[in-house]
Amino acid sequence: MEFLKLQNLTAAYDQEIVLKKMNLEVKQGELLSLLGSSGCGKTTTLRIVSGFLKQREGSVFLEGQEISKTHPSERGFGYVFQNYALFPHLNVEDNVGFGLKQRKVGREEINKKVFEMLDMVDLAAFAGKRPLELSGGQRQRVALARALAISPRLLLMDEPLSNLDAALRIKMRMEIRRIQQEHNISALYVTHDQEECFSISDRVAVMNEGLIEQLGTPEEIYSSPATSFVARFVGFENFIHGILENRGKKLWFAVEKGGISIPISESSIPDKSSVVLALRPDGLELRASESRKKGIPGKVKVATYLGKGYRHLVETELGELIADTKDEVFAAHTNVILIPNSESIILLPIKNE
Amino acid sequence: MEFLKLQNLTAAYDQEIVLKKMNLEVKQGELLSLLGSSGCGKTTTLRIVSGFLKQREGSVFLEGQEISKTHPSERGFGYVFQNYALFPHLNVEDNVGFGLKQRKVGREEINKKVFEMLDMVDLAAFAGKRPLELSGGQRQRVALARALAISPRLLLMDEPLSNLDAALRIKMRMEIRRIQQEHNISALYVTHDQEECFSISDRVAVMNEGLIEQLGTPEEIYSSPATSFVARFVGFENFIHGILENRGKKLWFAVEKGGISIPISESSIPDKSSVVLALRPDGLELRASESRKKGIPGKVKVATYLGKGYRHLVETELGELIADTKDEVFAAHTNVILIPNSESIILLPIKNE
Amino acid sequence: MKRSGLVLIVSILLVYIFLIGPLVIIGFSGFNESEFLDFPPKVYSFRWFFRIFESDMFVSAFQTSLLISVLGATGALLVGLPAAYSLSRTRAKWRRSVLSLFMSPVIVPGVVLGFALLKHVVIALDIEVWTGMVMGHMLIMLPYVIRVIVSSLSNVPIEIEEAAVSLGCSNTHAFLIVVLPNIRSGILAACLLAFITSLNDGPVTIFLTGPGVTTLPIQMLSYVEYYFDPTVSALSVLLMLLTVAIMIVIESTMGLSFFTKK
Amino acid sequence: MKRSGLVLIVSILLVYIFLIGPLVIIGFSGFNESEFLDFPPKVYSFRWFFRIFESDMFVSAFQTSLLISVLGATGALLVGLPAAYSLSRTRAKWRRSVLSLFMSPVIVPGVVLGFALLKHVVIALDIEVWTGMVMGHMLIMLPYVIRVIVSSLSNVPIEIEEAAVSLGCSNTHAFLIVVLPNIRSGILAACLLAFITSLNDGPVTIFLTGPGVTTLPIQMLSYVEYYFDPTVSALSVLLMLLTVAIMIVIESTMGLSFFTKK
Repeated sequence: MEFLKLQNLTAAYDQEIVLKKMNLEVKQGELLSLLGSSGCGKTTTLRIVSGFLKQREGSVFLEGQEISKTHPSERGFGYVFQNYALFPHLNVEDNVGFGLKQRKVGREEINKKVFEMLDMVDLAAFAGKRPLELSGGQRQRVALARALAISPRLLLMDEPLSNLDAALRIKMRMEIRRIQQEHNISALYVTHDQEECFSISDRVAVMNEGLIEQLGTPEEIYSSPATSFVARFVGFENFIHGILENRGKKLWFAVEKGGISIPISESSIPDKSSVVLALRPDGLELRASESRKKGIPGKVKVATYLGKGYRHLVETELGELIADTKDEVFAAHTNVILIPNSESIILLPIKNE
Repeated sequence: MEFLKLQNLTAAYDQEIVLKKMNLEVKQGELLSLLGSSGCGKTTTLRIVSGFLKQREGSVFLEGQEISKTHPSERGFGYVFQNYALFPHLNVEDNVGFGLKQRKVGREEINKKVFEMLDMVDLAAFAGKRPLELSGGQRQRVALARALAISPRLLLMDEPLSNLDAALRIKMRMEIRRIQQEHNISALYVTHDQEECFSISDRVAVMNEGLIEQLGTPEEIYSSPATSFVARFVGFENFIHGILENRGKKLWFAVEKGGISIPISESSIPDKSSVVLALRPDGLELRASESRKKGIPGKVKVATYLGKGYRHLVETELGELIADTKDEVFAAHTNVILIPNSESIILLPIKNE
Repeated sequence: MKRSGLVLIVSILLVYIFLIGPLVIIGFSGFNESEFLDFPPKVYSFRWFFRIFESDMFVSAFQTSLLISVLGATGALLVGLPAAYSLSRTRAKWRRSVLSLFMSPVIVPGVVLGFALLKHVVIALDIEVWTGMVMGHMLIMLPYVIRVIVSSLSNVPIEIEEAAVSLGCSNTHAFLIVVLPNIRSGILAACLLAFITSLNDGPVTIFLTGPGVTTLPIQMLSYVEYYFDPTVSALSVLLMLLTVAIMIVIESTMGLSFFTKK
Repeated sequence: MKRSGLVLIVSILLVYIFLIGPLVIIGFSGFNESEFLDFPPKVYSFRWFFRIFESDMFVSAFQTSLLISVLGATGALLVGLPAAYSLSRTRAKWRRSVLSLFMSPVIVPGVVLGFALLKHVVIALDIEVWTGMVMGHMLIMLPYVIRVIVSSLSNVPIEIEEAAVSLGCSNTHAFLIVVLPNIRSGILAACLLAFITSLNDGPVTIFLTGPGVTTLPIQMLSYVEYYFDPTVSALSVLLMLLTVAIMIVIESTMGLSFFTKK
């Protein structure tokens, strides 16, 4: 039996529908992320699970029991907010002990649990401080400790790292992952940051316009995005429209303009289908046009340095393509050949819009 | 002769000194970036050059002439603000033509120049729109066109991309670079974003606490940072303190704790000096501890997936080190050996603080 | 989650009753044919409204009120606009804090202000009644004008002035052609707000009235001392309608948030 | 760049003169030994201050004022707090906009309000003078109380209530133990602001006074009709000092921005 099950969830603000019959299952001890840009319905989903928002249709089940009608205060979920939402008038210790106090736990026991939690997030020395005296990262850890102190059945996190600076964000996501794994916590995590999401999740649900576009492990999503939307999210920047053609033994991707064909290793998409070929910038090899290799001819428009390599914006018959190189740089206005690396190619079905 | 020269610039707000005898030269047609975190003095420098802020000491020379006392309206510099600072009550055309109108240029000529500028930024169709009707990227391009319409002697840009979303930021920086190169514009660019800075600049001045830490081409700064501060800024995450030792033919980097030694290819730093060894996460090779290779033994604390590879936080005798792998992942609590890639090693002198 | 329990609904109702109740009653009474209070009225009529316009005393008091308010608002704007500008652009905290203290609407009790003006300015310097009255009203309006314009200027980032200067404007020119057009609605709102404050003022004005110079509220006060018919109710209805109309204009030019901010 | 030219300095000076000038003069006059105006005074004394406290009429009027303000403020708080809470948490725009219109300080002219209360509530329902007066003052204070508390609540993100609920609190409990402690200073400021507004009110109160129930400003008004000595100046000084003291308390609890916001 699934631990948490969302069935046919539909939600709307006024007339605007933000979730469309969404289904999702979270396993015991799993951290599942909802990834998407703002307005995709990820926070709405979290708020429905927490009980702060009523769904229009559908149900939420926890360990087989419907909880849609349970008041949020009785769901026993930990909630970590984007703005931390610490109680400004209470010190760190009382913030973390708040939930236990509501549960009428004895003072001794609260004290023990609070310091266990503060030890876990490495803030035992700050027990007496007020939230305003803490840095962003410390506040975030207090918020986490407070949510975990009630030994929640499920931990909900709404962009918990987005108010922190880049270096701290990377540190904190490792921290959250470590605590979640060590304590075997089931969690639902909302974020718009692809790298953060991948680094922290067991599984990821990529959301778009109130629907799940793809559900899978980070590795699956990174290497085989199912739709152009997901591909764009995980770093594919070149998209070429064409037709799949079976010419004897080999599969070819053919574009009408310029008569360009690209060999494809394999694909489950039927012959003669219209498809989109997607490539990351490092999946396009750049060669000087004298090299006589077969590929897409083009002209460099701009070349910029990225640190770890060079990025080129290349004008071709197929439109502007982006290609990265590691060491070699081709100056603007140079004629070049772009050679797609067949292992990096991904073919996507064309979506009817 | 240098095009723009800043000599011994000192600036302060009230009692707080934000620029300390800064010297800098910008060449004709060059885009020079000031890179640093907030409060490092980069914006202060820009404001002094523009004339909106008076320096406490020092001078600004343009083509050999001191301009410190010239009113900002008479310097003839283009200024692109972080918040665009478009005139809300004027349409795009009048915004772009504003500077020419002040110069009492004829209406015909203004019209011609405005549309030339709007063509350049690809916004000719939006001439009649008000700023509020435009998207962030469009406003940014209008701001650029407005600053360039007066054919400025120098273009000043203060974090012009920081209000845009990630995808647009990448697109716009290529655009700015293209226009700057095609029109041979001398420019001073302020940013806190390392990648943005590298992709757009001819030279970069990394600033810290009112001083220039390093001045050089993006490639120089990326591959040979001169100080730990700069190294941290360009992606070095592992810093190990130790001593440089010349043992016969080879140079060794030795750490007292654990008796670990790392071979060094070459260094201009004198023998027996205290140094900091810096490594990027991908400069540390991870091996299973059974491999018997020589290196730094450690234990994986957390492993996270980044998409393009895996990141490991490894507990060692030298502290926590961060190591990236491309395909292989080592689970938490695995014992591993870390082997520094000697080509990726950078040695930095210890700064007296 | 339903946040508004029974307590909240009751409290909102009470607020409506307290704030709007008297106005509804006054409205009914203004349209009541009868001279006595019977609620709701048996016969409605515009009788008392006509009475206002027939009465010379109200019409001339209204004209006086109008003239004083307009003159005072003009004066307040002339002094207040540059003051508001420098206040909103200054970095010196003490200046800001001292001035802002005096911007608060209740710092100077109207009675005190009126008394001070009468005794120490109008009488001491032997100023004409008219001049004193206009000065007094200018004083009432000044804080409103400055506060509204300061708030309006806070939406005009200093960068757009700098942009204008970098493109070749002098500082003054930049203010005139870039800042001013963008705070037009703020200036309008400031004037209207000041205008109704002045139009409805009692305590300051009461000291400054003199022969032939009486404002509408003061005239109303002295009317009810002798008569007790619904004329003043009808006049109140008109005064309120005028106020509401002006408020709606401000709301639509400055946006809803204008009144909820503080 | 120096932004403040001569125009600006002059305008700031004018504002100071206009706003602070009368108060300075009144101050001098209160401390003047002589009964007549000579500026600056030849001999300073506390004579007129002692006179206030010797005069029964002022002392009892002040006591009345105090009692009415305190009772009114309590009432306004009881009604205003839940109203402010639901106002700040509601998503319904129309409700917000209607209420906020009535929150504006000038929408209901004081004279109109006082008249309405007197004629249609106090007389019609045959209410005691005291009760009517307290009700009237509660009405004056209600908008201030609600506005200040709404502004104070805007600094308490709704998420901290949700956090409390997710940790096991009921909605009401969350309000009491999480929201209330965080708007304490706002409530204090609201009460104080309402209190001085009420204390200094003239136009509403003037209608509601009755035998034995007179507030300080009204007493001052009737005093200057007959006497013309500096007693009222001295009293004005005291009233202003009280107001300034309260303002400083508000400023230090709510922060400087409180008065500059609008």
